[in-house]
Amino acid sequence: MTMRSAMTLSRSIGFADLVGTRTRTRPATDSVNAKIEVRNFSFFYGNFKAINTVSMDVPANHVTAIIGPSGCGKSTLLRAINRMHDATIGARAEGEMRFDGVNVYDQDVDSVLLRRRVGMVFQRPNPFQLTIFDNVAYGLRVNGMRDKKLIAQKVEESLKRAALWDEVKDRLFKSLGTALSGGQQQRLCIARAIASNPEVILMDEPCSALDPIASLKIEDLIDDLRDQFTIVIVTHNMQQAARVSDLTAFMLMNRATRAGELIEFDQTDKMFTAPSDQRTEDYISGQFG
Amino acid sequence: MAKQQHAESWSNGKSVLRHGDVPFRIGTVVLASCVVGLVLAMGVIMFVSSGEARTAFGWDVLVGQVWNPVVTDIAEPTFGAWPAVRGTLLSSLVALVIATPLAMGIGIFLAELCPPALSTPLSFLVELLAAIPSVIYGVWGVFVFVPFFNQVFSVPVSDALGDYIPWLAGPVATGRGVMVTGIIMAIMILPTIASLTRDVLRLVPNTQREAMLAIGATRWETIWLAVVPYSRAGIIGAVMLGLGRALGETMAATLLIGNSQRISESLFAPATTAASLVANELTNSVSSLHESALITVAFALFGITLVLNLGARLLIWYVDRGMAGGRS
Amino acid sequence: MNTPKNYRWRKFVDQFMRGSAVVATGCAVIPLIAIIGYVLTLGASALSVQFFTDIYQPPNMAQAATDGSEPAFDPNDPFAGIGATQDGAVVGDGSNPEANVYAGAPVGGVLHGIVGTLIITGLGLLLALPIGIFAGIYLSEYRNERYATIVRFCCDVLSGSPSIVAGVVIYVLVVIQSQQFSAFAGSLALMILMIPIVTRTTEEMLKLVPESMREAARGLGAPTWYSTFTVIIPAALPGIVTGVMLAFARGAGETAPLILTVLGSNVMSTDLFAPMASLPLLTYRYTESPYPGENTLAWGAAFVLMMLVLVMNILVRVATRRRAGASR
Amino acid sequence: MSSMTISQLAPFYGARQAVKPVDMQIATQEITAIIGPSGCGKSTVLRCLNRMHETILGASATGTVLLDDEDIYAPGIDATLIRRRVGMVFQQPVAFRTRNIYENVAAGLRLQGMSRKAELDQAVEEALRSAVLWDEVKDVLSKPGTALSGGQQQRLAIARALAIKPDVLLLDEPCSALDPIATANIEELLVQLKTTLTIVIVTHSMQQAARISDQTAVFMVDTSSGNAIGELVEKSSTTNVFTNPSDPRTESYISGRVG
Repeated sequence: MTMRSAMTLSRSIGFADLVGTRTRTRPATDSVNAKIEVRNFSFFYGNFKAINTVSMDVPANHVTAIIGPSGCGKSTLLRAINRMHDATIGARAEGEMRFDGVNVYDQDVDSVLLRRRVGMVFQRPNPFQLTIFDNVAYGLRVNGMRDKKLIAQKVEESLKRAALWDEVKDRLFKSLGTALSGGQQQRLCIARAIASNPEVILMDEPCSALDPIASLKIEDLIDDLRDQFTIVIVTHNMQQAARVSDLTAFMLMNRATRAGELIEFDQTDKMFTAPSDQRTEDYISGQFG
Repeated sequence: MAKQQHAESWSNGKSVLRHGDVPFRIGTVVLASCVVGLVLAMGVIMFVSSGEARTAFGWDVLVGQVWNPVVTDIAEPTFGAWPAVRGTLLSSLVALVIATPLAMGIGIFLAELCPPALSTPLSFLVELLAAIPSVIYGVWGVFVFVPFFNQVFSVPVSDALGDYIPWLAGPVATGRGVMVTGIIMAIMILPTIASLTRDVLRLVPNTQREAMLAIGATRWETIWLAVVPYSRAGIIGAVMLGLGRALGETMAATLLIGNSQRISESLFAPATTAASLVANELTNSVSSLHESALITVAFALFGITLVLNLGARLLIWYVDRGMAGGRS
Repeated sequence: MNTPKNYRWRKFVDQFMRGSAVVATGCAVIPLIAIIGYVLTLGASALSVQFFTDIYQPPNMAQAATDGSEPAFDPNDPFAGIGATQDGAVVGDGSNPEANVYAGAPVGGVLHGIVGTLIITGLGLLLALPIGIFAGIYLSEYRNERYATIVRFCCDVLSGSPSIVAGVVIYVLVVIQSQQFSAFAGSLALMILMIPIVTRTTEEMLKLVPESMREAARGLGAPTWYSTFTVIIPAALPGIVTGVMLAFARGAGETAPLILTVLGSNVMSTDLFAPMASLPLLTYRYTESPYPGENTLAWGAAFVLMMLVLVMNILVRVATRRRAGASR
Repeated sequence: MSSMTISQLAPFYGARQAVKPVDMQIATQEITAIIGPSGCGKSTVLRCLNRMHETILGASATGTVLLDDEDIYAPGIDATLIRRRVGMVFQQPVAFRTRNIYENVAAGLRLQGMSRKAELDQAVEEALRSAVLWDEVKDVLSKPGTALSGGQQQRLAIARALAIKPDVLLLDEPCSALDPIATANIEELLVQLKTTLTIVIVTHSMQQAARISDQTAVFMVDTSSGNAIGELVEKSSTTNVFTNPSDPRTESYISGRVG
């Protein structure tokens, strides 16, 4: 079934049916601290403005989804949070990206240390060509952990949380991370990201390279992780956003300037049932994108 | 508060790991600079050491006709390397004339005509030809090729045509000379040109071939009128790199060209090349002027190959860029 | 179907030229097979246990051993019997024509050459590795910097310039300064020739490591130097080892720079600061020698060199193919 | 101008059959459109009609394709001559990079042995006029073909194909790389050309097929056997196909439910 027919269907039978039995009810309330505050944030590649003055508050210990058609700047925004663009020539930011109240683009903020607190999971699983164990232990070692026992304990813990332990426990030191299947690789990358206990996990379309069953496992995993971590996920799959997130941000490329803009940011169930912006409704009902 | 602590910890990382990037960068840049320094040092060293001969003779070191290192009663030592320069140019020319069409044929065959199952092993074989040390070509040339070539080509040809065409004149004698050296050099530079040609032909987008086929061109017309013109800059670059290799080739020339300072018109007569002159005489040089003259010859060789390399790289770079533009 | 008027001719050209491309490829394969064939058959017949375990004795010494006469060469003189002795005399220059009688079969072997080649090339590679690998890392990890273009070009200049030039530079810089031909000088010359190979393979292999791995490491808060050593280099290691092996093979076959730096020796020497024997030098000297026995040894030495190159290249081929297959 | 009769045509890639045997008539003075979702083999079938298919490594085809009454797959038939009679225009506009506009059009003529300047000039102008490009390029004939815009390059490719006076013109999604205005130009041109030429066009745009074609063939992907194989499900007049499709799969494709 195509996206369009699914969505048209959902409007007639309601949000709960769309997201299935996995409906969550955990509204983000104002009482929750904002972990990341985006304030009038713009992002440039050379002279090209990729994101135009986005402002939003990402609450701690919730899952925030960013959706939108391709080219709308959602991945750029996500990667701006932990300054992954630093290595890109000509990339620069304007406005503020506050993490725990500190603007991460301040001069004295060290991007390397920032990334140790803000983990990231990428679109394509990218395990290192190291053993499974070394893959997960990598972040720990980067953080200066040398105690072998502690590392082993942390690796086991992370693999268990990433629901991968049972599948790999017999070959932790024998198999390379790259020898696993795609879905396993992505869970390995999640285990690697959570091992060093970051505060925020950014996920850039983590399921787009996976089959439906592997995707479902990742979604379950996100569900389990939401209590300990602040998760921001970019996805092009609206059902996925609806299923896993507490809040949803919808971005769109401005046709005139070709810069991405934030159209609407609200609680997920509201976004999918009663969006306040016509463009959001059009997108969600599949009329463009 | 916890928030505040975090904020402070950002600017002072505790981990030792943190501070490795600056030394890492410095280390790689310094060692990479060794490569640049090496090239500069080579240039400077040869420039300085060739000074004596350059001030004594000027350009005559390269174009003077007489090379006489020994002091005799009747003559001062004179250093004019023209016989060697001429031998280098002639033998490289012979090599290029033979190798270019052959190498293009091989490149075309490997890139356009050959079934892929055969292409990989054949390419490997051709590249193997490039890996064989030049001294082995020399050995083979001396013991196998020269006697064979004398018998089936040099002697009959010089007997038949030598009286009419001076550069095919006999006597063939030992058989060592410009012609055999050129042929062996052709075999040596063949793989260089062929594999680069294959590479640039493979970069030609398939749309160009299909467009030519679709207006009723034969397979060869497609290759010759659409594919080869598209990558001509790259092919010229490949030939230039091959020429660079031929000009600087030392061992095959030393063993095969006969090492004679006399200028003879015949391609079958012994001659000498710049590289073999240096290899033969530098360790036995009789005076500092002699040494300096030989270094000048080497310096000229270095300069020429540098220019050829620069030109070839520019051409191949131009092709790569052009392809990228064409593909998008 | 009616055939257009010029079609028969076009068809002929098509088939003729395609045939020519096949023939051209054959022309490249024939000398390759001839060279490998001759070296393997003639070389193999020169092999014996003695060939690998003994050092060579010049004909006069062999004669002296049998009839007790005074040997023409001093057995303790390392320059004995090689091309250039102190007084400029050359082997087989007619001073002892009867020696030919005793030189039908080779006496001894090339152990000194094998040992020398391993030492000179090994040391050269050791010297080239740090510069080559770090320059390669620089070119790959800071590939967009303008300075990288300069380094890359200098690398091309080094790999394109004639090997004799490296010999000349080291001759001027080391041999003249120290008044001594030495294995160490040879290693320095080979270093110059091996650096570009190691650098470019390292660069290419590091570039093959997907950008996503660098991103992953960056995303975990790893500084560049740490991720380079813990993730990028381990992933590229097999390829880098390949490059190192090829550099060794190339260095082991180089002759011209060694003529100017190592000179060669007829005795077993492991002194780095003295002339040393080496396989390509022995091949060269014995090829020029008038004694059939020495010629046979030349084939044998060529055989060993050829095997080294073949084995290295095939090993590299197998290794890279398996890797390409595994990553797919 | 020639008609084509396709019977039991089955293209293969190596051992894999790409499309189930096709039977189809292509009439003169009409535009025949081939539509279908991606992967249904529509381009493959088109490329079989001038034997371009077999230029892909390992590709082959069985069955017969009659050009008028001659089987182009009969033994002894030269593919080069077939391609001279059945011209082709590709998805990506292709200009020969090393030739100017004039020589791009003249390329095919020169192959045929035409070398007299006056004759060539006239044929090139005629071809460029038929491709409605003459007015735009007549002053810049010595500029490289690649200097033209995408739409102009595509018309240049059509001019090049027309120059050698083919009987049939095949077009493989000729507008997919073009903007709407350039697309409209090409469509208009095709409608003009059909009076003197048999035209077969593969397109992924149903609207385009509906706008310009007289006959429409609908291809579908059949995955029931486990691996995907293309299949001709319907061939009829365009009006029929779009208003009264006989096959349910055609109907669902056209109403946008598949693909």
